Amino acid sequence: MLAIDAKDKEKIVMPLFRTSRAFIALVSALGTLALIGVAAYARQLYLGLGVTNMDRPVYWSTYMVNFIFFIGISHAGTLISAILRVTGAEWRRPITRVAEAITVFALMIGTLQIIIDMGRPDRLAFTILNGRLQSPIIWDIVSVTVYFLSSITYLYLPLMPDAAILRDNCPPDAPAWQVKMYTLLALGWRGNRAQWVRLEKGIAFLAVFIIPVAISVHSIISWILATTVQPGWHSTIFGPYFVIGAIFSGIGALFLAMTGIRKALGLEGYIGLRQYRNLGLLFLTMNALWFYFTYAENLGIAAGQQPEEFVVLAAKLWGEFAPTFWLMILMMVAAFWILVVPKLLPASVERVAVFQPRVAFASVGAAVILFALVSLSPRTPALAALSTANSLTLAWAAIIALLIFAALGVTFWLKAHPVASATIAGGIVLVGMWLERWNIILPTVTHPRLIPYAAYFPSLTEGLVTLGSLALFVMMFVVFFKFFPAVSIWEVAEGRVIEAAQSKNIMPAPEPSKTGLLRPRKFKL
Amino acid sequence: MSKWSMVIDLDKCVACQACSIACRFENNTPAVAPDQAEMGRAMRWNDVFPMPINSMEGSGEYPNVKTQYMTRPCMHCENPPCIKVCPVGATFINEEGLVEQNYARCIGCRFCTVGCPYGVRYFNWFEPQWEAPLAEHLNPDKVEGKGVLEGPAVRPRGVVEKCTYCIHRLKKAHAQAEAEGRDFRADEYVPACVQTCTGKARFFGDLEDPNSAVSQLEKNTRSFRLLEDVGTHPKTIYLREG
Amino acid sequence: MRPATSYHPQNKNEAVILAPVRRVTFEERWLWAILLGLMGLGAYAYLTQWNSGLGVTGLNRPVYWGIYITNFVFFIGLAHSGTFISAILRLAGAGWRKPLTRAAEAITLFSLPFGVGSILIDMGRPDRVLNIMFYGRFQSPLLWDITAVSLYLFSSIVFFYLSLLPDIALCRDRLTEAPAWQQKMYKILALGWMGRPEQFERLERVLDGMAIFMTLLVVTVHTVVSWVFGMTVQPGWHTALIGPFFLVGAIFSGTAAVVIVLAILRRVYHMENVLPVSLFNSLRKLLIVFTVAWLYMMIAEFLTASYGGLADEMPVIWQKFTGDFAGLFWTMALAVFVFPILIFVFLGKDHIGWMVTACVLINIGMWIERFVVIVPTETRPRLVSTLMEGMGNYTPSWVEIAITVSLFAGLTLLYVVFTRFFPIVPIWETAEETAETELPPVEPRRKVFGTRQSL
Amino acid sequence: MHIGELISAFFTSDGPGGVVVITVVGLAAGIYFWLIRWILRGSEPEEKERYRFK
Repeated sequence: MLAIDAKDKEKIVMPLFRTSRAFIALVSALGTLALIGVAAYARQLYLGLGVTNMDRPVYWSTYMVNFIFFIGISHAGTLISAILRVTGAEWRRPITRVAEAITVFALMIGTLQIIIDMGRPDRLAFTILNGRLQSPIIWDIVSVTVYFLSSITYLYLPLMPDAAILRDNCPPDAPAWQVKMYTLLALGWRGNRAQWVRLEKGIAFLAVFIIPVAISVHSIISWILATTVQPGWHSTIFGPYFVIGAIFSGIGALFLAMTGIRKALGLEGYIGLRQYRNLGLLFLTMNALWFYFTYAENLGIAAGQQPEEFVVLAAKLWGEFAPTFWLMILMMVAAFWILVVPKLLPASVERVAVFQPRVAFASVGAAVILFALVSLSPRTPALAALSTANSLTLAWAAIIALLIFAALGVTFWLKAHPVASATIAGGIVLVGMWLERWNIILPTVTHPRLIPYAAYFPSLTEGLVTLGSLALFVMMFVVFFKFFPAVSIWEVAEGRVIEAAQSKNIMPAPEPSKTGLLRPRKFKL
Repeated sequence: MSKWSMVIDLDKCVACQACSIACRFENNTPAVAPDQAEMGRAMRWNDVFPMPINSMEGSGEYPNVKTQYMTRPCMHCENPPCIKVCPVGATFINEEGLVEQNYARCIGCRFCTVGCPYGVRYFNWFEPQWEAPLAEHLNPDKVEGKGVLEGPAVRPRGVVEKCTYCIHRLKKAHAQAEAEGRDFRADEYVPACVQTCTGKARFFGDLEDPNSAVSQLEKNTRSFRLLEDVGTHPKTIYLREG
Repeated sequence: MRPATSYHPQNKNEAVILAPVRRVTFEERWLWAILLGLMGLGAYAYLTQWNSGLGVTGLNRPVYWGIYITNFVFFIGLAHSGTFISAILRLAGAGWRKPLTRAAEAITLFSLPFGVGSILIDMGRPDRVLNIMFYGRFQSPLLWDITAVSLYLFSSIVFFYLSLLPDIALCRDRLTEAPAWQQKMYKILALGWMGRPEQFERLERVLDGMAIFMTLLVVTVHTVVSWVFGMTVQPGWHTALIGPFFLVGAIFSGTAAVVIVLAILRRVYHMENVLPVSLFNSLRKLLIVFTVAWLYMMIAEFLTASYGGLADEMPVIWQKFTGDFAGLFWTMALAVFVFPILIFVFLGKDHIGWMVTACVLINIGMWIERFVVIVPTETRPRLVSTLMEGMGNYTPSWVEIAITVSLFAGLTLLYVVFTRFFPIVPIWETAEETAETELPPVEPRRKVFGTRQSL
Repeated sequence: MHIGELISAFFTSDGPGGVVVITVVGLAAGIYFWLIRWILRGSEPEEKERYRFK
């Protein structure tokens, strides 16, 4: 009979047995969206991939972008629970389960995208029956399945003690099947010392094992693109670049999930500002690393100016992919700004009249008007005086200045609401990273070496399937946290015990470790 | 105002290396000792070497052996990778489309030699010297100015040098035209290797003027350029054999 | 008139740390003589090169860059150890780094001049070096390189000097029996440091700020050094990964150098309790992570390049795997990855002897790795047939080897002379604070100083 | 003069590169000199008064 702290019981265990109407409404809305997606996919399955707008040479498009995007999000779990557990960061305790849940569901949806993208999904077994190891797709299948299985076990292991706690502490009117489910999942967990020691060992081993697996998963996905000789893809930086991008979008997804769960189940007591601040610092490092890798990749191509590669880069910078590319850069800069500038600006600056929200909205409006003027208008007399190139450069400089002005205006609202700003940054980065995958796959596919250029715009089917898979992902997430505690109860309790111990006794400065006595070595080295 | 270019017809070229020798005498490139040449330090601005295109499979067994040779002056690219990397602007493209070399400014860091995909640039490892008789017959022409040293004037030690389409002949032709008070005609300026080619396989002229021999030949079906996929847009055009 | 005495934090190992500064042993003089001799040899070699031109080296066409540029990249890579250890670990708040910050920063400070020097040695016309200032073209990666490295050299001198300041004041007050000129030097260098709490407070804030700036600088400097190769269109160099690849290599070889230096200091100056074995265990974990990261970078580079199989890139790759440089390449792979990872995982725990052997292997391997990145690309240019049968190989001449040896000798000489005049372990940083609980890594630390020595 | 040409001229023409090198290192020198003076001025008595009056 496992005891549980009364406050934890009220906050975490009770909501699992109450089904509020809001929950039903949310699930049904997401369900309908998912069904629409399934219907669109059924039609595509019946009629064939022709319903999408893919053509020659655009053979990979939205589905491939979704595939990389969802597998990218799945890296949130690895980063938070594994790396932080290995480095012993105490503040990870309340958010590990949310991160691991994101990993598992994102992996499911990710592999679903591959199946959706296949011409003959019914022949999926061929990849196992006569798979050729030389092809990166087989590496990808191997690594994703290993990662999927290990992340499910990594989700389940800490869940076992919680299931046992739920089994022993569920209210009398709890539905029978739910209690039976918890008893089954607890696998007869008694919580005695031997079991705890083995569980800790198991989790520790899995944490160390899952990190290289996760890094290999996303490197192999990037090598699916990098091992081809296509101009934009054949670059050796893709391995680490995709891993950094994945961890980055993973943290963004985690911010959204954390705030959502915190708001829905009222877990302010558990997921506090400390989590947001530390995760924000990781977010910033990943953001900076992402900028570094993007700059390194494109500078090499820009300096080399080899005709095939430069055509792809030109398409991104000022060609037909310029809007999505510069939107992506704008979003990443905004995410960086949201988390950095509020910390830097001293409070005294707030009194300056210019930094008010209403000024911010005014300057955003001015920027939008100028943008419309620049992109849509024919040569207006006002701009005729300067040569077109000069006027365009000046106009773009003015737009950027106005946007910075607006950002300054919003800074103090952001400083006042750290949780909201972190969530906004997370959301922006998710959209930004989806665009980043779009800007990597599409420009290369539409500018092949020989075949003439082909434009591409996603069709309705692809849109509906994407929307459907997103809804499915959120629905799985919400349903999971309807039946299982959002915060792993025993980890938080353990964290509380450690914190109490730490604050009471004074740990002496690090003395030479007792094990430091030199063990005699056979080779006398 | 003009884009100088050279066309080499490999069908007529007999690989007699006259162009290579003429270039060395015209531009005072030093002869190096045999051991240096063996290390690959010989100065051959206008190198003659086996055809790279099908040299991979070799050229048949003896007795029916067939080797093709090609000569390779500087390509004078329109997007030269060597000029981009020079830290001091010692090599630059002038308004006539020639990649010139200022030997007074070069600091010898050899970034351009490493950057050029054609391997067209050479480096003065030692102080150049000539044996007694050769020393008197150096080409006296000079293209010099304040802080500028180009053309065939003997280069100091430690600087990079390359084929400049005999830039001193161009400057002399310009000066001549000015002296006579008329404007400069394209056919007055011809590099030394084009002038001495025994098989008349080399043509030289201005790509911008449509009826010059070079622009006609550029449109010839047999014409190709070296390493076009690297994106340097070379201006030395070859005409394939057969 | 400033008050008579200044305050210094109390440190129980002070006597041990200050010991080498007091007495100069006879062997030290011998060591200095040998090192000076080696540097003289290098100077003589450079003089012959200055007089008769670069022809005395083994460089030729197409191998224009050889050992000198490898030295340049290697020494700049070595320089990243100091900044990495002190700046990045200071930001991460890793307490165990304190005793080794100065030893690591000293490597940075003393290897950077030799890195910059080996560029000047490699230049054909060193007397025209000022042309770079007069006619600098910022489009050339060499200019980025010069700005980044000179800024980095200057900032690491200041970063090093700032963390040394309190200890110079300590020497000024403690080493009364040192010779007069040495006392005078301490007085000047200490800039009147009083050790007041406000000064320590400001010094901590400035060092924290500079730590962030130095981390950014470390990343930019070595990426820019690698972009000297990345920006050309040569097959082996024009890969996007060359930036991060050189960065990981630099930090990896730098940390290995720190371990070697610490082990030597520990043995020669008997600093067993100042540099405890636990320090080497944490460095061991760090080095394991870097060894694996380095292997990951190698796989990422060669898998993508060789899988694609482009006509230009394959000759360079075959040149490394099976061609003239196969011997070097595979010894490098063994020396940098296979042996060290085995040593670290199985033998390294609590055993400094094995750690040092692994780190020496790593540094030798990293030097060869830079060589194997630079030279094979030059031996296999795109127009391979432009090479006559004899060309395309490179054997360094005695001049190059003499100069390389003298660079290493110079580094050790500077290091030995420094330990003679200044404490090598920061006394004020490792002073006993009131029991500092192990705060979570990212918490901004506000430290209160220990009992102050009464007036 | 087209702004794009101005920027490309700044990078490609020979001259401004050296100026960039000197300004970067000179700026760093100035900042560090001021920083060291600021550290050493720590907690000097008269320093406090001046702040209070402002």
